[in-house]
Parts: sequence; structure tokens; C-alpha cells
Amino acid sequence: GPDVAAYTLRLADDALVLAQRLGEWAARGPTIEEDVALLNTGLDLLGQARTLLARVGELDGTGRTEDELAFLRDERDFVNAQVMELPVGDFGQTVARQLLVSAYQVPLFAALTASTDPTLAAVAAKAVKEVRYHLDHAASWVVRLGDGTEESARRVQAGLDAVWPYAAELFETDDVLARCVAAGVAPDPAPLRERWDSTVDAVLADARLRRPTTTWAPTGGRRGVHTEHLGYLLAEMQHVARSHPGATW
Amino acid sequence: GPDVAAYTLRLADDALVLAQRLGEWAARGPTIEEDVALLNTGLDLLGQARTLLARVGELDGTGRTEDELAFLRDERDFVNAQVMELPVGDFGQTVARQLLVSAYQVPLFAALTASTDPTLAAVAAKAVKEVRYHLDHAASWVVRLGDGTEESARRVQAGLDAVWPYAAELFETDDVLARCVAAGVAPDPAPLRERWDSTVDAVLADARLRRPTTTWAPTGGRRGVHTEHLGYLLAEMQHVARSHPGATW
Amino acid sequence: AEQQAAFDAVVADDGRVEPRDAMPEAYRRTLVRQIAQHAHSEIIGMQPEGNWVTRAPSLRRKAILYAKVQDEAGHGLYLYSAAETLGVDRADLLDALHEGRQKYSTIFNYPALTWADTMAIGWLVDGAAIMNQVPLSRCSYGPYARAMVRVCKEESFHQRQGFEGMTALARGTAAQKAMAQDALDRFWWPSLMMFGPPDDASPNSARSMAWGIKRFSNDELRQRFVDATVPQAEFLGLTVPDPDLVLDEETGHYRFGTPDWDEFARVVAGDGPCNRQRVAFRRQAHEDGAWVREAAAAHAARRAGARTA
Amino acid sequence: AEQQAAFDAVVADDGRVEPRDAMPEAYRRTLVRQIAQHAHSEIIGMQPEGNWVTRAPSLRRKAILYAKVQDEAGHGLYLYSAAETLGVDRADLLDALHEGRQKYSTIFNYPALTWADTMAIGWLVDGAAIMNQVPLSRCSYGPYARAMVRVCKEESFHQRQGFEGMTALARGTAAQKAMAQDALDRFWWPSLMMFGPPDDASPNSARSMAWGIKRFSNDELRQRFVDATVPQAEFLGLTVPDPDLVLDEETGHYRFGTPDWDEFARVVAGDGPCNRQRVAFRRQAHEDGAWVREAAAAHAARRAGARTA
Repeated sequence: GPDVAAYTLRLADDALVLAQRLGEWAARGPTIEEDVALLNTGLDLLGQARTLLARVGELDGTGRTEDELAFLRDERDFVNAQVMELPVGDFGQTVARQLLVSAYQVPLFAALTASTDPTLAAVAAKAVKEVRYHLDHAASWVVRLGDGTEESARRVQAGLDAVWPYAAELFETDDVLARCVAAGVAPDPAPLRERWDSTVDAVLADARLRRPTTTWAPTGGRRGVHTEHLGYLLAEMQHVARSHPGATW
Repeated sequence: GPDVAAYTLRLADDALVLAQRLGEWAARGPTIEEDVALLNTGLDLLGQARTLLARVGELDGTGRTEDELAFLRDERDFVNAQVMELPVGDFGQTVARQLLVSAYQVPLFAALTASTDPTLAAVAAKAVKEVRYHLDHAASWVVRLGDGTEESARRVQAGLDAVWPYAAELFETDDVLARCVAAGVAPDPAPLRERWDSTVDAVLADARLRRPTTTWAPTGGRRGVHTEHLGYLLAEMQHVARSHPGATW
Repeated sequence: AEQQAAFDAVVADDGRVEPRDAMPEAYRRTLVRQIAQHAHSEIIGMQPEGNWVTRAPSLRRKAILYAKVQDEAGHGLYLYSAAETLGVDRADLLDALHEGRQKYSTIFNYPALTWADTMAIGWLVDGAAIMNQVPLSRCSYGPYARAMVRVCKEESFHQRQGFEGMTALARGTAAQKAMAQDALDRFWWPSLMMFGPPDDASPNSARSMAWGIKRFSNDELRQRFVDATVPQAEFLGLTVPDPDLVLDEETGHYRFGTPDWDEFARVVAGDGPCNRQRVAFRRQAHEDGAWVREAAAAHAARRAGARTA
Repeated sequence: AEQQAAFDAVVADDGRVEPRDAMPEAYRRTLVRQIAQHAHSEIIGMQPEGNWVTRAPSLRRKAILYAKVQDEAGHGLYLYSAAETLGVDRADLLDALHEGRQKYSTIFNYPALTWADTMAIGWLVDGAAIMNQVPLSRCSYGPYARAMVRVCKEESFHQRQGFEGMTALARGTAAQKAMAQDALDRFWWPSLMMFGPPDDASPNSARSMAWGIKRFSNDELRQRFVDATVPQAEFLGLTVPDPDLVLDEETGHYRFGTPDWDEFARVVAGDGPCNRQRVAFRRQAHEDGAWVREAAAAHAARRAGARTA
């Protein structure tokens, strides 16, 4: 029904928008190994987004394709969490964001393998292995940078501080989510948040980084209210597709 | 005829693309006075672009509006010189590019006031005062930076070195231009180049900057072959317009 | 005491206090704070709109927006100059902005997400600013009053352009109309909050009114804004997002709901959607420009030295 | 002399020279230069295509391009590893790239301006690369030959995807077809130049052939490429931008015009459209990543110290 479509679209947009950000790293990584790893993470997320978007088009009755959903929606129609759209920043900020996101996605997809929605369960079964790798990779970098040089510790802490407030939105609930939880489609966010806290705390301790104490928790992404960064991301992502209406690629 | 349309489009695209770049400075200038000055320069160029684009739509027989020409052409249809599309860089690079461009536009528009094409002559009569101000302003900054601190001299020299090779394209000729020169529509680029050399040399001497000696002279803009930077500029500029086909704003 | 009496007489007479006139220190401090906040609002206010200069969907609108952002920089200049007549320095005021010691209007802590937001800012935010500022062009401090005359003239131009832009959207495609309604939905309440807290929670208002800085209370100005703006929304065929909004036929004024003052307090305290972004952007621009300002100073000093040598 | 004889025997036998085997210094140096240039080409080649990862017009194409760019990074890794078996260090090779002491394929000094360019790169550039590289998977140096096996397999996949993407454009709208033709127009001649100068102007070729590094001459490979690619262009309904192109019915080979070898020389010398941009981008990425590499090294050293303590 519409709730499952709305929930699936959130997961799809999360993956699509973060994949787009990671694509900005192409040929810019600090090592060639990281070029591979960053693109690998982005490619996994893009794959998740594609399956989920295709499913949204079926579920919501519009019959929209993955491309129509990705390239022909306006900014206010995107329902990704704001953390996904934040600029990549430097490598420290990129891995800090990835840690916070992957630490959320690991228990999320683990739980979704038991979703009553068969597509979500199938996507999750594949994705859970992918996001575990993303988490390990991001965590290993956060530790290396936090416990590396003075400069790297300063930079990764600054990156963490910049993205941290946006993580709270990942665990918010609303009517759509509550109904999906009740129907066994989606997991309850509260225990996810506990898992997230313990995962992240352990990494930060190992990295000798400070857990930010801000209580500021920006929100709005699930209602299509974003940061001013998303508009630029969509302009770049959608321009060619929008320039050739009806074309097949 | 088609030659005048093609020539007018070059002038229009030069102005439009550089105006777009200057717009990126909004609220980012080193002083509030420079916020005003950079936007003022951009606004003058945008005004020139609008009159010229409207004229192109009449001359080429397509009846396209200024907006259709600005927002619905693809990258390969833009015929601005590549120097206009180069990234803004830092303030040093911005004023260095502006010096090179304005030092070309001042004798260009002065000569165009005598164009046999009435629109070009009218645009030039207004624009020549504007570009004189742009030139004075850019020159004064190039001098202040070149003869300022060690850091500012280094930065403005680096900016100059980066944009310098692209200036040669402004003085190239081809069949379209040759026919426009013959018809009294456009001035011969050779004397413009002499004026440009003496203007720029005087400023660089006053600024204690080194005139770059490179012989590399990238080209292609007048045939729609650009740097990879233009595509991103157009994506940002055209996205909203392309997202709402047929809309009036 | 003699000076205080002279000051009181000027204010009572609705005259103008000028920079060389004696004035109470509290009056001076209040003015510095208010004019600086006003100047900062112009400078920070360039961001949400500057954000759309490169993406405006028509060249005419692009030129209008370009000019508007340029005017805002100009307003910042007049206002910092007016503040400087009170013995403070622009650089110090900017430091206070960058360090969060001085504020700017809360409205600029909301994001401009769509083209319609940019038009709504012209219509509503400049509209509210004019309501606030027209009385200031009669305020007791001469330089501020004179700056306001020019600022208000330009802002009323911006407000008309914003309304005209909203009209184009409201008369446009279904997507444009939806975009316009969405912008009104998100900017309506923050615009009402621009007039500040309710009168009974605005402790300094009485003193500012006694000093001739403030001419009308926050609630009076808010009422004027609602009365002026609701018919405009109706003209546009848009719905004001307030279920309590009703025209009181007796008074001729609209009755309206209560803004979310908790949200206002959060945004004032720094926790709006864009507070951090706005200040960080401003600081970055200032830091990125440091080498330019240093070079200009070094060059001026060298040339001055050459002239005197 | 005994070692030289052993080496000669292996090469004459079409055997494989392995890292621990004795080899002439000139052979080693030639291989280092060639493998490094090959590795650099993979790394620099990520730029024109990486440039389109964020703008691909369909998600399927985006995923394919994403994977392709990732593969190129992977190829860079194998190839730097192969070079390292010859006693050089990746960091030094990268320095040589950044300082312009070592080259990469000239083709990447042309800009990828449109989506069709990206597809043309897959079709033509990967196609030409395969022509060059398939023989290298039988080259006399074992690690290079083995790296080539994997690289060629992936590149032949990329080439098919590029051709498939060109097919979609050629069968698409008028604008797409024009875009495809334009890409072919701009990438055709630079692709022919990828095989290097004509045989009579390629002084080192003979020695490389004697050493079993090179199996076919530049002109032989160029002819193969033309013979393979022209029918593909015809299948696409696109026109190869060479008025001299004609099928020689007797030989079954295409005769074709002469590439602009002056342009080739200019691009090799550093004056192509994008040489400066490619190297500057690469250097910037390397400099931006320095603190990350330093941190990783410091962390590894600290943990190693902790383990041994």
C-alpha cells in the first residue's frame, strides 16, 4: 500500500543521494585503494536504490520507472534523510558520515531481512552484507584518522562534528513509519538507535574521538524539506536526463 | 544574416557565461564593497547578454527567446570563448580573468559602436562605459594584489598563469568573423590584440607581475568545443528551467 | 544632566539626534546593537537568495535577483556606516557576527529550497521588513533614519518584484502553483516571527519607544503585516497556513493564530535549520578574503609611503 | 653473459621472464616506463569518465559507468604492482606522473564534453586499448602479461558496454544521434593516434619486438582497429570522419587517411586541450590526500609499536 511505498522511497532516496555524493570522489581519493573503496560503496548503494525505486513505482500505482523517479522528481519530492545530501567535505568528513550512516544501515537491513514486504526482505538480505563491509571500512578509517596524526584527528573530529547532528533524523518516527512498524514492514527505530549508539561509541573510543554533545537535531528530509545542498546535487544529477525528455539511454 | 547571428551569439554567450560565473561570488566577496562590485560587473554582463540573445532569435529566423537560447541549448551549442567558463578560482584568479576579458571588451565595444549592425552598435554604446568600469576595477585589484603582500602576489600570479593561455582565443579569426569584418559588422581582431597587449602589459608592470610566456593557446569555444567545466555550469544554470518545460516565470 | 535634558528635549520634540550630540550610553548601545543586527541581516540575507542567482529560471528573473542581492550588500554598507557614526568599527561588528555575539533576523535561518522560496522571501520577508523599517525612517537617530529612507525605497521595490514573481507562479503550471503554495506554507509563520516576541514578552520595547527608536509595538506591526498580506495571498489564490485566520468584520482586522514561539526561541538560540550554515558560510568568506584585505592594506600603505617620501 | 644468454633463450622460446630472473637493464627500464605509463593511463583515464558519474542520464548507465571507473582504479593497482616487481615504488612512479617525467595515453587529454563522449570512450578508446593490450597478455614479462589478462577481460566488457551505449544513442532521438556523431567526429582521430606514431617514426619498436614486449607494429594494430571499428560505425549509422576511408576489396582491409601527427606531437609534448587539467587534478587529489596517507602510516606504526611492546 501507500505506506510501504512511502517507506521504500525513503530507503531508496537515502541510497541514491549518498551514492551520488560518493560518486563525486571519482579519481579524487587519497589512494587508489580508496578510489576503489569509495566507488564500491557508492555502487552498492546505487544498486540498492535501483531495486527499491523500481519497487516504489509498482507499489504506488504510478508505474514510474527507476529513472523517472530519480531524474524527474523535484527537490521537495525527495525523502532522503538530510545526512545523505550533506557535501562530501574532505576525506575525514566523508568517512565520518559513512560511519554514522552504515552503523544505522547494518542493524536496519539485518532487521529488514524479516520484513513482511518481500522486496524489502530480499533487498535487505543482499544489502546487509554490503553495508557491513561499508561499516568496517568507514570504522577502520575513522580509527586510523582519529588515532593518526594531530592534523588527521582534528580533521576527522571536525567532519564528525559537522555531520553528527543530522544522524538523529535517521531514528525519527512518524505516522508512516509507525504503521509500517505495526505491519512488520519496517523495524522499530528505538532498538536501532541503541545498536547505533553502541557501534558508534566503540569506534569513537578506539579512534580517541569525542562524541559530539550537541542537542541540535535538524530534520525534515522525510517530508521533503532539505538543506540547501540538495538542489545543487539534483541539478547536476538530473540535467542531462531533463535535457532530453523521453529519450532512452 | 546568419553570420551576424553567429557573431552576435558569440558575444552573447561570452557575456552570459561570465555573468553566471560572477554570480557564484554572491555573498562570498572579500569585502562587502566587492560583493557589490562583483555583482555589478555580472549584472552588466547579464544585461548585455539579454539584449544580444534576443537579437539572435530575430536574426537567425528561429524566433527563439532569450530564455530559450539561455536555458534550452546544449553545451555544444554554446559558442562563448573558453576563458569565460573557467572556474572562478580565488579572488586573485577572478580579477586576473576579468582584467584579460575587460581589456579585450573595451576596444571591442568601442569599435562596435561603429558596427553596421544597429543592435550591435546600440549595445556597444551602452556596454563600452560598463566595460571601462570593469577594466578599471579589475586593473586596480590586480595592481593591489600584485603589489600587495607576498601571498597576494603569489596568488594573483597563479591566477593569471591559469587563465592567460585562454585569452588567445579572443583574438582568433575564422570565416564567420572574416565575413563580419568585411561587412563592417565586427572589428578586425588584430588591432584589438595590440590594444589588449598594451593595456595588459601596463597593468602587469604596475602590479609587478610576470607576463606569462606560454605559447599554449587552447581553442574551440567558437565551434562549441569547451572545457569540461562548462557542462557543470550549464547544469546549474538550466536545471530549474529544464525541469518545468513551457513554464513562464 | 544638562546633556540628558537636551537629549530628552530632542526626543520629545521628535527631532533627530546626530552623531556629535550627547546621548545616554544605554541609548547608544541599544542603537549599536539594533543597527548592527540590521546590517548583519542584510549581509546574511544575501545567502538564501544568492543561492538562487545561478539557478534562476529566466534571465529577467536572474537579473532582478542579481540586482536585489547587490542592493542587500549596499544596504549592509549604509547600515554599517550608520553604526560607525556611533563610534564602533565595521570589522568589530563583523567579528561579533562571526563569533555569534550579535544576531541577525531569524528568518534567514530557514532554507530557500525552491525558486518559489526566493519569490516568497521577496514578497513576505521584504514585506515584513518594510513594516518594521518604514517607522525607523522617522527614528530619533539621524544617520539610521536617513539610511532607512533609502533602504525602504529599495525594499519596497523588491517586495513588489517578489509579489510579481509569486503571481507568475500562482498563474503558472500546476507544479509552479504547488511550489508557490509550499513556499507560503513554509515562510508564513517565520515571517510573522520577524516582528519579534509578543509585546508582553518584549521587555526592551518600552524603552526603545520612549527613546523614539521604536514607533510601534511588535504586535501592532505584526497585525499590520497580516492585514496587508492576507488579501495578497487571496489575490494569488494561495491559502495562508493558519486555520484560525479570520477577518473580524467589526474591527476590519484579521484575527490569526499564535506563532510557535518555542520554535522562535530555538532559532534565536542558534538551533534553526540554517544558523550554523549561515554563520559558517559568512566566516568562510571572511577568512577566504583575509589575504585580499591584507594585500589592499599593504598596497595602500606602500603607495601612501611613496607619496609622502 | 651467461645471464644474457638465459634471458635471450627465454625470450626466443616465447617463455616468461619472472621478477627474480636476470634481465638486461635496458629491458627492465623499458618495461618500467611502459608499465608505469600504462598504469598512469588507467588513473588519469578515470577523470574524463569520472566527470560523468554524477551526470549519467539513467541509473543503469550510472551503475555501469561507476563500475567502469572503479575497474580502472583496479587496473591501476594491478599495473603499479606489476611495475613494483621490477624494483620501483608506486609513490615514485606517481611523483614522476605528477612532475611530468612520465606520460600517459594522449587520448585522455581530450575532454569528455557530452554523455556521448563517455560512450565513445568506451567504444573507441577501450576498443583501441584492447587491440594494444591483448598481445601484451603474451608479452615476455610474466607479471605484466598476467595483469593484462585480467585487464583485457574487463576492458572488453567496457568496450561492449560503450558500443551498446552508442547504439542506444544512434537509435535514439535526433539530438542523441547528433551527439553520437559529434563524439565520433572528435574521438576518431585521437583514437587512431593511441597506437603511437607510424612505424617509420617509432625507433624503439624494433627493440621492444625483439624483447617480446611488443608483438605487432603500431601500424599493424592501427589497421586492425580500423578494420574492426568501421563496420561497427556503419552498424550504428554513423559516419567516420575520414574522406579517404575506403574498403580495399582485394586485401579486405580499409585504407584510411593520415592522422594529424603534428597534433599528436603537440599533445604528447603537453599542449593538448586537457594535459594541464589532468595533471593538476591528479596532483590536487594527491596533495589533498597527503594528510590521510600520513595518518594511516602514523597509525600503523603506532599499532605495530603497541604489538611489539
